[in-house]
Amino acid sequence: ATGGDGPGGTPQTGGTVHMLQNADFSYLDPARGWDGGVNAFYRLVYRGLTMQAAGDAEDPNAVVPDMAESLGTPSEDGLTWTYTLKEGLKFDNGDPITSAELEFGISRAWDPEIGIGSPWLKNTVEAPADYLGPYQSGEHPGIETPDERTIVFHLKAPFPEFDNVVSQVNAVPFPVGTGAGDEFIKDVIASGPYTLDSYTPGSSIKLVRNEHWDPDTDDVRKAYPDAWEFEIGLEGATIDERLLAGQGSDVNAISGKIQPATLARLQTPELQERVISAEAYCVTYMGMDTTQAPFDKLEVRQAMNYAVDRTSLQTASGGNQLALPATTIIPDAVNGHKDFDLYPSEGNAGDPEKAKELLASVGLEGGFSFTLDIRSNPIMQAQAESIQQALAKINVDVQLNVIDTSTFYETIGTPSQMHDAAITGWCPDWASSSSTMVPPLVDGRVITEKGNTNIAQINDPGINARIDEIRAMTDLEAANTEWGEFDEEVMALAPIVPLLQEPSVFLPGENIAGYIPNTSMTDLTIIGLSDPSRG
Amino acid sequence: MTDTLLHVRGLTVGFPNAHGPNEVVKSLDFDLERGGALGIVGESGSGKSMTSLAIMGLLPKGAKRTGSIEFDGAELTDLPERAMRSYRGDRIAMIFQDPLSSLNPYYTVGTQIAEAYRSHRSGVTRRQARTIAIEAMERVRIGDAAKRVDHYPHQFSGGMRQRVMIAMTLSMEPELIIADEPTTALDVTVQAQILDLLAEIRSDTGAGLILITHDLAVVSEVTDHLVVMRDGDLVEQGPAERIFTDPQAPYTRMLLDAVPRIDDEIGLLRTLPTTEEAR
Amino acid sequence: MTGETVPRQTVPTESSSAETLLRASNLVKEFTVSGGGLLGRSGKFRAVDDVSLEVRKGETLALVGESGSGKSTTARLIARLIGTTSGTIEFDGREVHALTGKALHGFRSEVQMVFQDPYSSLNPKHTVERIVTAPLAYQRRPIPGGARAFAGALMERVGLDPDHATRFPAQFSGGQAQRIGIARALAVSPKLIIADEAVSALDVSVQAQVINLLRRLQDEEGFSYLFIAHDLAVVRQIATRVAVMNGGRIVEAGDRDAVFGSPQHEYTRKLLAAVPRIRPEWDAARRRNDQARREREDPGA
Amino acid sequence: MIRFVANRVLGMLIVLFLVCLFTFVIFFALSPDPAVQICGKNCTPEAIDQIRANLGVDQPFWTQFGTFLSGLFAGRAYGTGPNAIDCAAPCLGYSFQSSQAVTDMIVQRLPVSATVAIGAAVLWLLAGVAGGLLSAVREGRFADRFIAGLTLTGMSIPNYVLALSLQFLLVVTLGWLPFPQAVPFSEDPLQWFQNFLMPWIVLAIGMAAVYTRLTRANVIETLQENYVRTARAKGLSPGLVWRRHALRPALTPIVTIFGMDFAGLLGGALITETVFGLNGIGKMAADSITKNDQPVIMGVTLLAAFLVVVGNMVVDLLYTAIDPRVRVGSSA
Amino acid sequence: MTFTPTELEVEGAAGGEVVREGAPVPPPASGRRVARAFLRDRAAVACSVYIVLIVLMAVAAPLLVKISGYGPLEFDQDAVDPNLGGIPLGAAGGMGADHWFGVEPGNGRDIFARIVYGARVSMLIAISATLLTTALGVVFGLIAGYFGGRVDMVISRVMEFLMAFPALIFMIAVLSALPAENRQILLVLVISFFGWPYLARIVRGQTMSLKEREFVEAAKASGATSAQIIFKEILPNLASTIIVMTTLAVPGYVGTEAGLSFLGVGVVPPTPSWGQMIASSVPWYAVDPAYFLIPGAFLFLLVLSFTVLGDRIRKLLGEGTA
Ligand SMILES: Nc1ncnc2c1ncn2[C@@H]1O[C@H](COP(=O)(O)OP(=O)(O)OP(=O)(O)O)[C@@H](O)[C@H]1O
Ligand SMILES: Nc1ncnc2c1ncn2[C@@H]1O[C@H](COP(=O)(O)OP(=O)(O)OP(=O)(O)O)[C@@H](O)[C@H]1O
Ligand SMILES: [Mg+2]
Ligand SMILES: [Mg+2]
Repeated sequence: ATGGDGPGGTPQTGGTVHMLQNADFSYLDPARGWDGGVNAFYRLVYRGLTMQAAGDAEDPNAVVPDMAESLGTPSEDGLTWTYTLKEGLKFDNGDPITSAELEFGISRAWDPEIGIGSPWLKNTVEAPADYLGPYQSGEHPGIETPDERTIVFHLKAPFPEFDNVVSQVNAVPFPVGTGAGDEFIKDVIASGPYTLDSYTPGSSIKLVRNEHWDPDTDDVRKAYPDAWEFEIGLEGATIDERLLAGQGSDVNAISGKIQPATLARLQTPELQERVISAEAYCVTYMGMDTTQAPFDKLEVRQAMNYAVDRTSLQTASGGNQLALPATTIIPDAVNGHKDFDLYPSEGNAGDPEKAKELLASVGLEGGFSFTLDIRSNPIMQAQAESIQQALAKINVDVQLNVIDTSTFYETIGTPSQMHDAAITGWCPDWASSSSTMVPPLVDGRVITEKGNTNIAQINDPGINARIDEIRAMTDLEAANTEWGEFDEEVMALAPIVPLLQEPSVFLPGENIAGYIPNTSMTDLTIIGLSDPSRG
Repeated sequence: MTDTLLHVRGLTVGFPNAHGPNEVVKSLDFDLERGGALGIVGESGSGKSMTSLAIMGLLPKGAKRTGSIEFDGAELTDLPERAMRSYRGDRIAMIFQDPLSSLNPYYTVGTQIAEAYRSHRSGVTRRQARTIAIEAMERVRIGDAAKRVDHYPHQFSGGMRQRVMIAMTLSMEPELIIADEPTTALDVTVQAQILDLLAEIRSDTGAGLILITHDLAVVSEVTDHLVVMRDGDLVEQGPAERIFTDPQAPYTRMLLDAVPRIDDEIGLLRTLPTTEEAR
Repeated sequence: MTGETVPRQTVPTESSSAETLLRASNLVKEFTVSGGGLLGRSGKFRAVDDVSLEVRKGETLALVGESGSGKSTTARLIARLIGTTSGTIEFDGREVHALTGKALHGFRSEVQMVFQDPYSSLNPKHTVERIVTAPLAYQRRPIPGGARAFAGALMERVGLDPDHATRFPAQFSGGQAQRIGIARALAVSPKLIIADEAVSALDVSVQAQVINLLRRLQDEEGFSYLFIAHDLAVVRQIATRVAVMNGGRIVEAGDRDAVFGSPQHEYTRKLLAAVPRIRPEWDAARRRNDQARREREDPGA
Repeated sequence: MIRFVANRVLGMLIVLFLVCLFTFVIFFALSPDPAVQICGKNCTPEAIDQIRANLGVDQPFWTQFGTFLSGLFAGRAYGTGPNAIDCAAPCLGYSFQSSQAVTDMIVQRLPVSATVAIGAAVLWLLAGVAGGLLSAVREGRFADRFIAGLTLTGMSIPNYVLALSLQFLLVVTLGWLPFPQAVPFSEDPLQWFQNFLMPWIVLAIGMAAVYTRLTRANVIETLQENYVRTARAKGLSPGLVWRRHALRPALTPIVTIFGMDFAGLLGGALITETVFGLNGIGKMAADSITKNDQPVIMGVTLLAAFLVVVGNMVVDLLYTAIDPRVRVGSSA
Repeated sequence: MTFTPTELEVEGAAGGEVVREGAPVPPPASGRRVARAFLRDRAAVACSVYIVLIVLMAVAAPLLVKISGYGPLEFDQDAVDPNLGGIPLGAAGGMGADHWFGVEPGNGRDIFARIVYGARVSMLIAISATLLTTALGVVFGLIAGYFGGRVDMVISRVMEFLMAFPALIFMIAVLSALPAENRQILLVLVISFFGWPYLARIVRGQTMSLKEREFVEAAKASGATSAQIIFKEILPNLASTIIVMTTLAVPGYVGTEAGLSFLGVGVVPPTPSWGQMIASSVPWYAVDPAYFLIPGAFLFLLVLSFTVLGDRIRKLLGEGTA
């Protein structure tokens, strides 16, 4: 990430920051929502035991204490993790936050209809199979609260990265007994620096200061502006136009990444000064169903890796500012990344000759045809069309199957419905390690009928064993190095074709300061205005 | 009473187009005495309606009228539209063939009857106009006029609609009534009533009448003077009795021979080789 | 050019011994009139109420009455264009009121119709040739001598130029168009022609031509007419016998002269009284003058 | 009259019922499993089954349809137990993607759609009738032919092409209008007006063209009616002839189609709202389609059909009031 | 998008069920005279020429593309600038001798080739949909109008119901939920499914008045069956209506296809269609207006041409009274 204070100088206290966005947040309830956009929003209003470090920190991927006095203390066997809460923590109505509220809030993750967000709590904390959350089953049997400030988690199995689990957005406190049904979908009970002023779904959210948040208890959040306004439902092009024009309150506006078309218009020095780009935390790849011909043959998969023209993919995705060729599964920005390219080509433009050779070696010199599932999204369609063009050179005919965005993941996550291959992306659940980057894509034991993430359906005993081995390592630094090695080992089997890392370009308003955007999650809590009186 | 009410000379109506003047009424001359009844007969398309519309100054778009039409000493063809308007409805009234399409479906018959009166006489209140409409309806013997004055045209039968049309002309006591095929769409019994009614009104008010029809029997009963037209030409004109007893033009004779009689003469009807035979 | 003057001729009084061609007994037709919409109660309206009539071979039965009295409905019942509610129809000794489908074709070639509006009764998109051969085509009968020749012959019979066989109805005048309608009726050599107001829409001179044509054809070929009209003067010219309808019923029927000379029913009298007429003394005077003129112009005659 | 109204209402209810049934059948067949949506990422098949049972989506079709219908009138709850979600009548469904009752979503966006629809309707009605009258009066002359050209053009521009062109021209190139920004009227009337101006124009142009032609044709035809001639024969002034005898009959049919067009537009101008980023029902529908949020699509479909059907009925009733011929009791 | 296939439909709507009576059906205008009048009409000729050109272009697409040198799916990396989001190099969207109409940003596909191939899709879909709609509309309209009563009641209800439906929303919803295979056939089916009532209503009205004409009765009296009456007697009289309605329907369907593709539920990529091209140009219209203007202009002109043509044909046939 680009460090520093951002283009507008030093953030000052006061004013209102505007966020222009297309889609509404998935849920205001952190037990339900779990994606980059809403995670950044939750950070403004909710606090957990730990959290990802500030955007301007040395290592922004690191996990640091939030409401806890320090990171968790594991027991000898790694099965019990204990945290101690800071003093003076309060909800937005002034009620104190104790371990009971935290336990209650965390236990909501087990409710089958509410706890649909991050699965990590459920995956790691011990609970009977019939425990269905606080509303149906009462107190959580796997979490203890010996006193008001201490909370103890009993795990199913040792999990060295448990600090990451309690940094997940669904590990936040709520007043005991609240939040059944759809209560929190439109309401917020804040523990962070801001609380909800008004919410019009699909159109706007206004946040104001939570008077009961004590900055002294919070080492990360700066909370410069007095208020936040999220304008929702704007078209991408409109957002860009407004940011370019910077009229009125738009000088105080930020937004997600800009559209490729806008790039060409950022060429004036004034605009160049405002432009910030952020590294990719995700990989865009093509997964091939390794259980079916022809992708059951290693040579064919390798041929695919050789044949794709990553330069053309790059241009189709918006050029070199918005896309970089990917040859590894782990993106550069994620801890554990190792640089390698097992299937090199001149200028990343693909090596059709090599690919043809490989195909010929398995008797497929005449080519073949396969169906590629893609999402109905212009960029993804452009990428698919590029692959189509590149593979045509080796006589491979690609049929595109465009699937509606809403059903896309459901379809490709259902092995019986997915076609021969699919283009999709993957991001780590936390960037501080690659433990959540590679395994979900290649672990043969996570293949399920529905919600499958291993779309290549590769089930290799060697790979499975390696995953268990690295996960058990308690030295997280060493583990990350191993994940990098693991990445290369996996790519030798070529279950997927890494295509691109897609960094983003952002154009904050002129008066924005402290803005360090990030493609995984932008830290909103350190943003402010350089001149709060403007706009 | 030799006072001429209407004096038409050289009346020509044409629809000029690329091929020429296309005259449908050609240099027509006739007179109507005050209180007299003139019949204009002729086949379909012979220009009867155009003649009547020319007198009213209501020719359709694109029509060109020349010649002279003198009404009560005033030359109508020279009159500006505004002045002509004061004649229409007030001094010259017209009754059209198809009473349903000639009445506006959106307004009650009362409104439409009183409309002419209200527009020609200033300061008439709604109530007065209504009374006048009721009186007019009573005069054409529409029963329960006080109630039916508020009905709409479609609620009346064909004969009654025609009575409404007549009532419409009555309120102004016009000096000339032009009736263009007023009974063509009606049954004989109803036709007889309407013709009686017209005769009665004429004797009451002394209005002149131009009755346009293709039915010779009808004109023979109603009018005292006859104009026979064919293809826009005046074939023959004169007192009714003369034309019926001693028609001069062969066309008139043929026409008279072609009329089926109810009283007399059964046999092949005489026909002229008409233009159509020549086609 | 004064045109042809046909000597007046007296139509022989019909012989009551003539054979019956058509006999309709106790015909009833009820129409369902809906009150409109889904909730509307539907009622029954009797358009034809117990009508019995017969048409003899070679004679013309005229059906008169005011508008809406059920004349057309009766005609359509007899022509089997609509089904009867009750009653029987016997044609040439056969019961025909229950025939359907193909079985009806035989009847269709013996009974034909001529309609009121010449233009409306001819399909504007069909040529004369197609129109007049349509009955044969629809009944899947061969066209003797080919369509062109057959149509030409028919057209000649009704006094049309056979060269105009490829023209469309709109290219003919009203009287000519009506002749096409008659030609079509003749195509199948019917025994009975039902003429529903066949001359009502025509100008007097044209009307006269058509009446003359109908009479000539009857004289030449001997078929029967059921002649529907509301114009009593026309009826008197063409009818052998007359039936007067009112309100769906036949109120009076009999020989023409009987009905016109001494009407029995009050409605018939009212109807007759209402007919406008040219004074007979004027007609008489005109005939005298006419005679005189003719003698003047052509002393030899 | 009462019979007529009752008949009309009954007919309308039948059509509405059919619309409901048809929509429900289609969406029943096409709909992705709401349980899967609720269950979210990392869901287990057991959890899905439990949610399905909770929502009643495992019930047979007719049961679900019954629940849906009763939800329309009496409201319903999604799920059981502490997490049950209440959907008050008239419940058009619940969007599990937006976590909102469809009815609420519609009600929230109705003001925007109504503003768009009303503004456009006023514009096209005024322009259409004025253009049509002018054309009719100047029949065959330059003005008429000029307007005819305009209307053909207006009818032929696909409205997204028009919308984009206008935006490109007026906003990007000329900068006469600012970028649309959601502001309520009370806050900044000028910006509010500028926001809606382009959508109004875009929606109005095609319609105005149709109305111009319709008005022109009706006026010309009415002027040829015999009763207009009668009116003139009565010696009425041209103003009176026009006002009473020409305009009223000529414009009455326009009322009928106007009612339906307006009702249709109220259900959302899909493309226009999307292009201009107006948060109305149309945009909501378009977004829901992209997200495959079937309950919302179904709700909007029903609403739009309801508006059209009701609009149709209102127009019919209105027609009986303006046109005496169709007044009940007469068989016109 | 206002969903107005033609304007006749609206005029039909105005009269509601009322069939204008007494309006005589004009006698058949002689074909030669109509043709001559048509040729004198400069606007009509210009429109026909444009339509013929587009049709030729669609038919000759492979040939044209061979001449221009780039296929519709071919990427040309050299024509775009990877440093600026893939904007075409050169002025006016990269127009020049190489790429006559410029290239698409991002992938450098030749716009000329895509326009040419897009014409194929647009015309194919619009014409197929028109044919299907016409067939359905005519048959159902004839049946409803001729038989009346219960049959009419059922068909009319179905039509009313289909017309009450917010067709656009529904089409999109259905199309987006259906699989992408055979998308063009689906498009035609879906468009026709909602389109036929508009024609059927007019055909029904005219049939109702035509069947009152005496020639129908005459045919019946001559032994014609219902089918013969419908198809031999009544149908020929609907010819001009159908011709006019059809020419006016084509632009509606061209627009509908483009609209659906614009909304992303039309043709499947990489197949080009004008609507799809316009949709993908939306984010670029400020930087690369040519990308939007070219398909926009082609589409607008095609729709305009058909509309004007339909209008003129209607006038000719309508005024063609002898
Ligand atoms: N607007 C017009 N343009 C051109 N010619 C017209 C127009 N109106 C009428 N004509 C022609 O003028 C001639 C005379 O028409 P007119 O209506 O006066 O006949 P008519 O004697 O009243 O016939 P009918 O008995 O059928 O009413 C007809 O040949 C008709 O075709
Ligand atoms: N299909 C029908 N449905 C309902 N009523 C009908 C139908 N056909 C005819 N009628 C009614 O039956 C009655 C008789 O009609 P018909 O046509 O036989 O009369 P008509 O004597 O031929 O009259 P006109 O002289 O006007 O032709 C009329 O009141 C008419 O309204
Ligand atoms: Mg006339
Ligand atoms: Mg009749």
